[in-house]
Amino acid sequence: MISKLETKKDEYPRPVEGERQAFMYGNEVVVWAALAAGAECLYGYPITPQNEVMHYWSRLAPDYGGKFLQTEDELSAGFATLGGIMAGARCFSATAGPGTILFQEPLAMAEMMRIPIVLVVQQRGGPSTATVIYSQQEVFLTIFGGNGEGLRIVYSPGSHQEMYDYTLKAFDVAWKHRFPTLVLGDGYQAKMRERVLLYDPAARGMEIEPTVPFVGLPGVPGVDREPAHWRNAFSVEEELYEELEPIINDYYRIAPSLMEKEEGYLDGAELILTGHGIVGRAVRTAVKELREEGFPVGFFRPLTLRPFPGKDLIRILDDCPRLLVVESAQGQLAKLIRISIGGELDHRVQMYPYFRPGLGISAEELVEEAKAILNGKREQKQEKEFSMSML
Amino acid sequence: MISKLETKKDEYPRPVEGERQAFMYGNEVVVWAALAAGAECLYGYPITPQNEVMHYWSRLAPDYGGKFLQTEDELSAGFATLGGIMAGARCFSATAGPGTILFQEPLAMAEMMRIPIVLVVQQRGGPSTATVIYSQQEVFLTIFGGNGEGLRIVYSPGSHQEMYDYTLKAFDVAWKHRFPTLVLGDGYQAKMRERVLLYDPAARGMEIEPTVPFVGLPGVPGVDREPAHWRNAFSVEEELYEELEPIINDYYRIAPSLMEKEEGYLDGAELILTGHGIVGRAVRTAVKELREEGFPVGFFRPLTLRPFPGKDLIRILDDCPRLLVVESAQGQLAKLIRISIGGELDHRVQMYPYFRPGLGISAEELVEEAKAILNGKREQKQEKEFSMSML
Amino acid sequence: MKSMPDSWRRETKPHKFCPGCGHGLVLKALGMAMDRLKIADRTVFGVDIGCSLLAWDFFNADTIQTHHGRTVPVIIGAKRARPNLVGIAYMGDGGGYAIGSQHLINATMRNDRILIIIVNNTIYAMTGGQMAPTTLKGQKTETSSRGRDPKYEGFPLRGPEMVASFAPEGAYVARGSVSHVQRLARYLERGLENQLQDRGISVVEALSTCPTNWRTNAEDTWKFLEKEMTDYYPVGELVSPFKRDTQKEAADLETCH
Amino acid sequence: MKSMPDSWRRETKPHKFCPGCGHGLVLKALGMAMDRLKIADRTVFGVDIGCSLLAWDFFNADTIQTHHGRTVPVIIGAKRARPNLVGIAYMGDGGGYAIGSQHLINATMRNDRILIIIVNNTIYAMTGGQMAPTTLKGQKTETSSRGRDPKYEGFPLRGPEMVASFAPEGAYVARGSVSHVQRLARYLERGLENQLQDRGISVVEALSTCPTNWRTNAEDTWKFLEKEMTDYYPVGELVSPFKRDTQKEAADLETCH
Amino acid sequence: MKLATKRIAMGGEGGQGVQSAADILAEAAYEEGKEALYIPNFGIEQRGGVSLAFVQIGDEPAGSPKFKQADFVVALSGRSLERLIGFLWEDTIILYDSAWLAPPTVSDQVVGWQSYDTTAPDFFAERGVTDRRQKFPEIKQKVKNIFALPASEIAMEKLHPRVSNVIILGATARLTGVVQLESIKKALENRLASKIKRDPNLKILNFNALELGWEAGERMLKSPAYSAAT
Amino acid sequence: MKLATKRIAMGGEGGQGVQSAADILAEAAYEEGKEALYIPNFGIEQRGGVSLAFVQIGDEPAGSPKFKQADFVVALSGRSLERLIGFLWEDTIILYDSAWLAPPTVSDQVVGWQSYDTTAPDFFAERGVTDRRQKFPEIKQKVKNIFALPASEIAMEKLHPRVSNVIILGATARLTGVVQLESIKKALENRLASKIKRDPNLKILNFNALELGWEAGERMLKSPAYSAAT
Amino acid sequence: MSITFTKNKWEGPKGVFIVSPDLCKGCGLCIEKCPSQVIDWTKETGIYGTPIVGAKRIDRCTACSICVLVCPDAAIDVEKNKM
Amino acid sequence: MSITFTKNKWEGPKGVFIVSPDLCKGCGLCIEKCPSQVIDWTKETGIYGTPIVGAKRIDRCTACSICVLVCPDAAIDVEKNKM
Ligand SMILES: Cc1ncc(C[n+]2csc(CCOP(=O)(O)OP(=O)(O)O)c2C)c(N)n1
Ligand SMILES: Cc1ncc(C[n+]2csc(CCOP(=O)(O)OP(=O)(O)O)c2C)c(N)n1
Ligand code: SF4
Ligand code: SF4
Ligand code: SF4
Ligand code: SF4
Ligand code: SF4
Ligand code: SF4
Ligand SMILES: [Mg+2]
Ligand SMILES: [Mg+2]
Repeated sequence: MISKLETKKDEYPRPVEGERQAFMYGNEVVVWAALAAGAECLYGYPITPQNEVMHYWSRLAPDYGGKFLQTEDELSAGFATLGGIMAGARCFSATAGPGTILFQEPLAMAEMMRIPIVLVVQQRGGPSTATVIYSQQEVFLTIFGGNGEGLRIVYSPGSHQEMYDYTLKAFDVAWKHRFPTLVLGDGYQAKMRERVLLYDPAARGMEIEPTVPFVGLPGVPGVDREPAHWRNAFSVEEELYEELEPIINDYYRIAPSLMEKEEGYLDGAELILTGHGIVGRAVRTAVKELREEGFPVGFFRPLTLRPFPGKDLIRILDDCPRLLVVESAQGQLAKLIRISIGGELDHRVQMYPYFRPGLGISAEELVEEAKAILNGKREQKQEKEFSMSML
Repeated sequence: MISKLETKKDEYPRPVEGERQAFMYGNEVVVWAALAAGAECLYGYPITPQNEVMHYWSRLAPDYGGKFLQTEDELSAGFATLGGIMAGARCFSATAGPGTILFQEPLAMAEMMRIPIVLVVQQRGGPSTATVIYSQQEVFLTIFGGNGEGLRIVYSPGSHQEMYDYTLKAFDVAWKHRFPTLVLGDGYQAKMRERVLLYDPAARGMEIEPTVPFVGLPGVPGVDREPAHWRNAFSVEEELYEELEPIINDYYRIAPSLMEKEEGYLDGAELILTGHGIVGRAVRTAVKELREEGFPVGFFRPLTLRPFPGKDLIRILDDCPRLLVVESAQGQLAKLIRISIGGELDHRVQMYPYFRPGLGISAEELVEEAKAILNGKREQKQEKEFSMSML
Repeated sequence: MKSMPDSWRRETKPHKFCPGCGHGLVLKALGMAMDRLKIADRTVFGVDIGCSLLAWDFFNADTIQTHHGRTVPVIIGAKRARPNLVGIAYMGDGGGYAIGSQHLINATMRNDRILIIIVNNTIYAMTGGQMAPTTLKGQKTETSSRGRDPKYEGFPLRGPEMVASFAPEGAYVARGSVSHVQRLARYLERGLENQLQDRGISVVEALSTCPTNWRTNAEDTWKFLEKEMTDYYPVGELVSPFKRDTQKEAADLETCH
Repeated sequence: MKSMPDSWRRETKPHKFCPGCGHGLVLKALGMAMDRLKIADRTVFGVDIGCSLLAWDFFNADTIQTHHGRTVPVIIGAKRARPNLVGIAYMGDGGGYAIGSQHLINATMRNDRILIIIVNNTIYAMTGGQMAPTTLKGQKTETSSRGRDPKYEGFPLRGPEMVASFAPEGAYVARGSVSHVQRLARYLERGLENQLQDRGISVVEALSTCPTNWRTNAEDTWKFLEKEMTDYYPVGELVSPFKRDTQKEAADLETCH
Repeated sequence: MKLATKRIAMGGEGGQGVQSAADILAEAAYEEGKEALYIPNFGIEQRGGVSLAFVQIGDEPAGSPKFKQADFVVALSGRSLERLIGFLWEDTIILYDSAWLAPPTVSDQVVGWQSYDTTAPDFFAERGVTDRRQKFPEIKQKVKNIFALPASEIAMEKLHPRVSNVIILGATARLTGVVQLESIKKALENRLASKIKRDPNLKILNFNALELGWEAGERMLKSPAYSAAT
Repeated sequence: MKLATKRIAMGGEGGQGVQSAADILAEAAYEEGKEALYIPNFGIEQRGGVSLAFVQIGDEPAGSPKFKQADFVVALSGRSLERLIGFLWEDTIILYDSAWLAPPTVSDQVVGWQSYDTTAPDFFAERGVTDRRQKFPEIKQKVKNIFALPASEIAMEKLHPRVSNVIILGATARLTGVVQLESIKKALENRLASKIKRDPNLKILNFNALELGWEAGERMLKSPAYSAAT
Repeated sequence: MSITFTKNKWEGPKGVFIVSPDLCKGCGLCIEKCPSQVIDWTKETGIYGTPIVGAKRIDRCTACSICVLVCPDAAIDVEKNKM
Repeated sequence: MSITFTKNKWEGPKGVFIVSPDLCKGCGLCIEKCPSQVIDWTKETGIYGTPIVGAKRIDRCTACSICVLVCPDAAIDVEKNKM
């Protein structure tokens, strides 16, 4: 019989002591956040632009009792991660592009069985192999990619600091609520280097939900306790429905507490700019710049893409029915927005697309675009383009 | 040098001569439709409830010059299908559930390279293994499952006749427009038996776009012609964007010509019922029944889920702002609808959910539900549930 | 002799396999091995999709029912996270040699300390009898209605032989059969011991029966297993890190059926 | 001797591989074989993701750049649809032995009439130098920074040996090296001939160099290839349906480098 | 709800031939030019457990393959009737094999039940009539009528144990009134064509069973055995 | 558009050390308490082709990692300058290595270009000064200034061919005015720490290169070589 | 363990042959494997509604327990008589 | 084929050694493999801006063509003198 869980020993040093300023690459930030959150195993398969998550982890983690395995593909990586989690270890993985596709199979299993997997996705260009660089084209895949209802939590950070904060948080949220939790970065965030403040969550009084094993529990099964019998297959419709309903209800019960967003400069705004992730940052910078120049614009930046903070956006659009949606994809964020607001408003919303699938977007170009809209240079054609992309 | 394409020989009989009434299983209908469309190869991997597509094909197809290969998994099935198509053969496959997930990798490649793959998806319960029976939970997966923009055409038939018609059409549309084309059935449609009229498309004057090889073209490459060099990987963002933009434009250019829907009993309707696939059929029956009883209801049944015939729905909702969305999923059709209508209307729409993930839905229960709504018994709670599912 | 191993969970019996299904016998052999080693309390038993999923509540042991072909990585993930667990990955020949073969190959290469059990019934049973990598030459299935033709579909795969060809030091590879339950139990026990001793991977194929998809009566079921299958798939240990105890083996042979 | 085979597309040269990259030499050998057999006009050349993708416009032959690990099924799909085509699936050791190993195994079992070329550079080159199934014991990579440890990561996989262990009749299996370009060309030619004669599958591994990720100069590049790699991965034909022509072979050995 | 389309739910133990009976019934209706829809209830297991089948026959295509209320519930075993209780309403007519099999109850938190195409291979042991009859499950719903037919016993005594499902089929066809005897004979012959070729007696055997059932149905219609029970 | 944040785009051939130069510049600024962001442009190939790097330095975090207009464009090769032409605007200052390499043009419909972390392993052939200088690409955009610095030649003659990128780095640092010489020395030392341990001369060599570049920058600031060209 | 299964017993010279109708699915595998042709079908049906087996010729039973081993459903027990 | 590459030539007793600066990436593999130490670096740079090779000791060249074979970029040609 197993007397106790062989989790990380206390003799290992804490990965982050107190607080520490650093100038880091994004993939490195992910690794430090995972270590600070007490992550124990990374099972993964290389893919650009997340490779360095594996490089740093495989180098650093052993010093903190962490384990690493490079598997034969993403299916193996994902399912091994589920196995490790069910054994009671805090495991996570990272992937991108075609790897994110293959990860949908284990994510679907996690959704059904409430396995708290944390996955970092560093988006690259798509569809297919496309580019190894950057895009925001994995939004729908990350949220709805499985053969189910997208019962996942998806964070979209926009800076290294948020990458650290939300990766830490992802582990907490995943284990607290038992839904797959994804941190959606991109190739820019992965490969760029900027300031970040690392901190020990404990030193800040943050508690991270402890792990609990699904299998290998203490006691002799069938004698001291019931055996743990976990499954994801059901025979009849009603059986599945009964299994699924409470999961869905749980998800929507906790959803309001999970939604996060940032908004600003809304007072008197005549145009709202919105974007998520690294683009959200360009949006914020552009709005600041525009306000300084006296243009009446505000911004809305969703930090959770799932659940989507749509109620807040509805409130904003109630006052200001003009929205510029900015993304490095062909309207994936726009679709999330339309899902939230569809039929909920008693007036039309003029929506302007700034869709650049696979292309980076700078604050400068947004300043220009916003000015063009405010100056009435972007009406018919743009709106039509927007609606088209929504079919 | 290859003197000519080794396509199907003329000595084979036509699979369907003229017209033929039959009482058939859905999976059998798929096979006859594929044969009638001149399909040459099925490479696939077994999964319930589409297994019989492979059984019937592997038995029937050789008589009509067709080829069959059972591969080692869905990845292999999908990529072999792409290989066959690029060699100039009319190939297709069929899958379901977790298989639909794995098919996303080849579908993503097809999207980027404009490979006209036809895939029949017989939905089963999800997420994960779930049930082998039935659901409508693969809608988002089928449309947006790749690491891209969902540049696909998705039909959702509701009877064996439509299954035949749209499977035939799928081959035509796929080769005409070079986008992955999916026929979204379900376990009920796959396994049930009902009347169908098979016909030879040629006898009806229907032309099916001929196949064209991507590789193995006539002539010596580098001497008589340029070699065909096909790729899906690009190095810089701008290169990808340049590649992608015309594809996206093509898609939205042809989209209006592809959208299909059925609607009925709209005159004076005070409540619109909507559902797709097999559920759309229950919706239609229920509406007919209700009208016979004098209740003012109409229905809208999308036949293409992608592109979605949203403009029609907007027109309908302009007159009647109450919508009951019926589906064997937790709001996947509802989300498609909200994507279409979001911000496009100048009034609110009262939306009522009838979401039964993984459960069959009968006309009877819809009659009752519609009556309850019309009698004012379904307000607050229901609408809240709907909005919740849209986050 | 006990009819039901202690590690079987009586509450869930009769089990969910068809009448005459060999899965019951493989699991009996496994139960015997677990009983002997007294490891049910630290076992993680993983079952694949395929008829093996029907064993999701079979044992008095913690069990994870996984996805088709993915039981090997799940169990590896658990075992590497908590090496004191005993990891068993139980699957069909489709799960092991087709959709999950990359995991089998790479787990073997890495010498992962788990026991992989592959139930060879020459067929995809759960999905209704399609061809498997193990379907015999000329054998008719739902997707080889004219009989498996080596020209187009190749010759049946001998999995353990393939695994043995590159099995690393410490690995244990064997093929047993449900027509010799005790010998199969011995192989499984050795595979588990190998894991307990942290030597290497263990891969045991079990020749099994599927009267439902073979459409055989009891007599023909035994005949197909013991004649056709065993002719092509020889039973025995292929790679073993254990010293051979010939006396014990002889004794085995006597009691084995 | 021609420096550039006729089947190379001059318009796309210099090619996109790094200085000193062995891919150029494998493709030179392949070009020589294609020239000799005059098949460039009916070849479908499939390249994997991995540095092999850089060959997407390499030849005067129709080419499909596929996905990571999926070149084998793509080429099989094309070949089965149009058997007169000559199908070549070109990939790295990651694509061949890790993410695509299920395809390799099952294609071999089915004896699909294609030529599979696996470039063994002991590393995941394109993604920046991670461990591959072929990484040598103790070899340092980005994901085995302390050197590959057989206890946790297993021993390097000898792919052709594994394939040979169950290669069906008519199959051709060999391992060549870019340090013997002509011999490698001969193996590739035989692999193609085997396909032309509709005998069976051909699998040729090519030991190759990656100075960029090995971080070696020219001298050490050759040394690592010819000493370390070749010690563990013996070069030669493992399975061949051809009658051995010993005279020709002796002649080969003389001219081969 | 009363519909023009007749909704028939049939259940039995895997191997009792419920699926073929239902399928033949639907095919017969189709042959008559009616709109028919048959769908099996299938689960993960290949065999074992309860097997359910759903048939709808009418002049219009059915609205959905499954339904909530059955006009006819046909049960070949006790366990299957338990699974069909949810389909009962005040207009339901129940027909059951009064020579039930009486299996002990199986724990139902199992991966499920049921089984598609579960007709046992011919080679399995013939199914006999049990000594222990299961008591009729408790029905809390008002129904229109309940008819008993000891099909298994009749089959065993007069014909062959394998054709008890055909006897039930005959009775069902008559009771529901959805098809003619001739059509169902044709459908049956269609389905058994290859087997009949090998053994022409099969046809006679099955036709006899059908007729026996049909006549029993006739008698039931004339003298309802039970009136609506609570 | 004029921004408070300085936007620097650097380019060179893979292996010229553009990425390390850019990274060190950003790190130096960070060490001074500034907000700095460095991002490489990376493609599918490991080596070969053009290598681009983007740095932004200011008091506020950068709005996005890449930008449309550069305040400084630093080019170590002709091909890379061609790739940077899109970043020019009227306020751009160009600094280039006037001892260019002059590679013949490669067909650009290739899978791309570029390369992350492309510093060639030490073991490759040392890069020399070419005999054939590529002509300056045609610039159709008004820019603020263009400075030439024969960094490769200076490196070759006075120090070591490997450090030409450090000379350019020194000049860039001075010209942009975003960091102090001391900070950049510290960042450089940081980065080379392990190598310097093995060979302490490396530190002197690199510091000398840095200073040479810094001084050259100083001189440029005093006597602009060109005024805004069209 | 509180779970018990019903038992049908046949007492023979060498031992007691026991079949549980709760477990026997009537596959017939044991019939084929009994070296002494002891086992045969009975009139009783088991859990699957199929006929189950019994020791028709118990006198011949050697209590070798092969039947115990080959039953996939653990439906047979053989208690050897103490000698 | 209209595509030509620039050529640097060295004429020796046994043959002509030709390197194309358009192709040579300066990997040095040929230098190591020449059995007669004929090849060495030149001052010229090639397509990658790296030094390219030349036949420093052309007199020793046996025109064996090993260098032709081992160059991954097909940058070397050796024309054997007719004898
Ligand atoms: C990704 C995926 N593809 C296909 C299936 C369908 N499927 C379920 S079981 C099975 C085959 C089972 O055969 P085998 O592994 O030999 O097990 P057996 O049932 O014969 O014991 C298949 C193809 C699935 N569940 N998931
Ligand atoms: C599904 C998927 N996973 C991961 C990757 C990332 N990836 C691209 S190439 C490669 C490894 C290449 O190694 P190998 O096959 O050995 O080829 P090499 O570059 O060494 O020639 C990986 C992991 C991908 N493109 N797709
Ligand atoms: S289908 Fe075959 S393998 Fe599956 S439970 Fe039945 S007999 Fe066993
Ligand atoms: S990284 Fe290695 S394998 Fe890839 S092109 Fe460069 S040298 Fe060749
Ligand atoms: S114990 Fe042996 S002899 Fe007795 S019934 Fe069982 S198998 Fe037959
Ligand atoms: S082997 Fe077991 S289940 Fe089968 S008939 Fe005999 S006792 Fe019954
Ligand atoms: S031909 Fe032979 S001797 Fe001459 S340079 Fe080349 S390798 Fe050296
Ligand atoms: S081998 Fe070729 S590319 Fe390398 S240095 Fe020699 S000539 Fe140049
Ligand atoms: Mg099997
Ligand atoms: Mg490699």
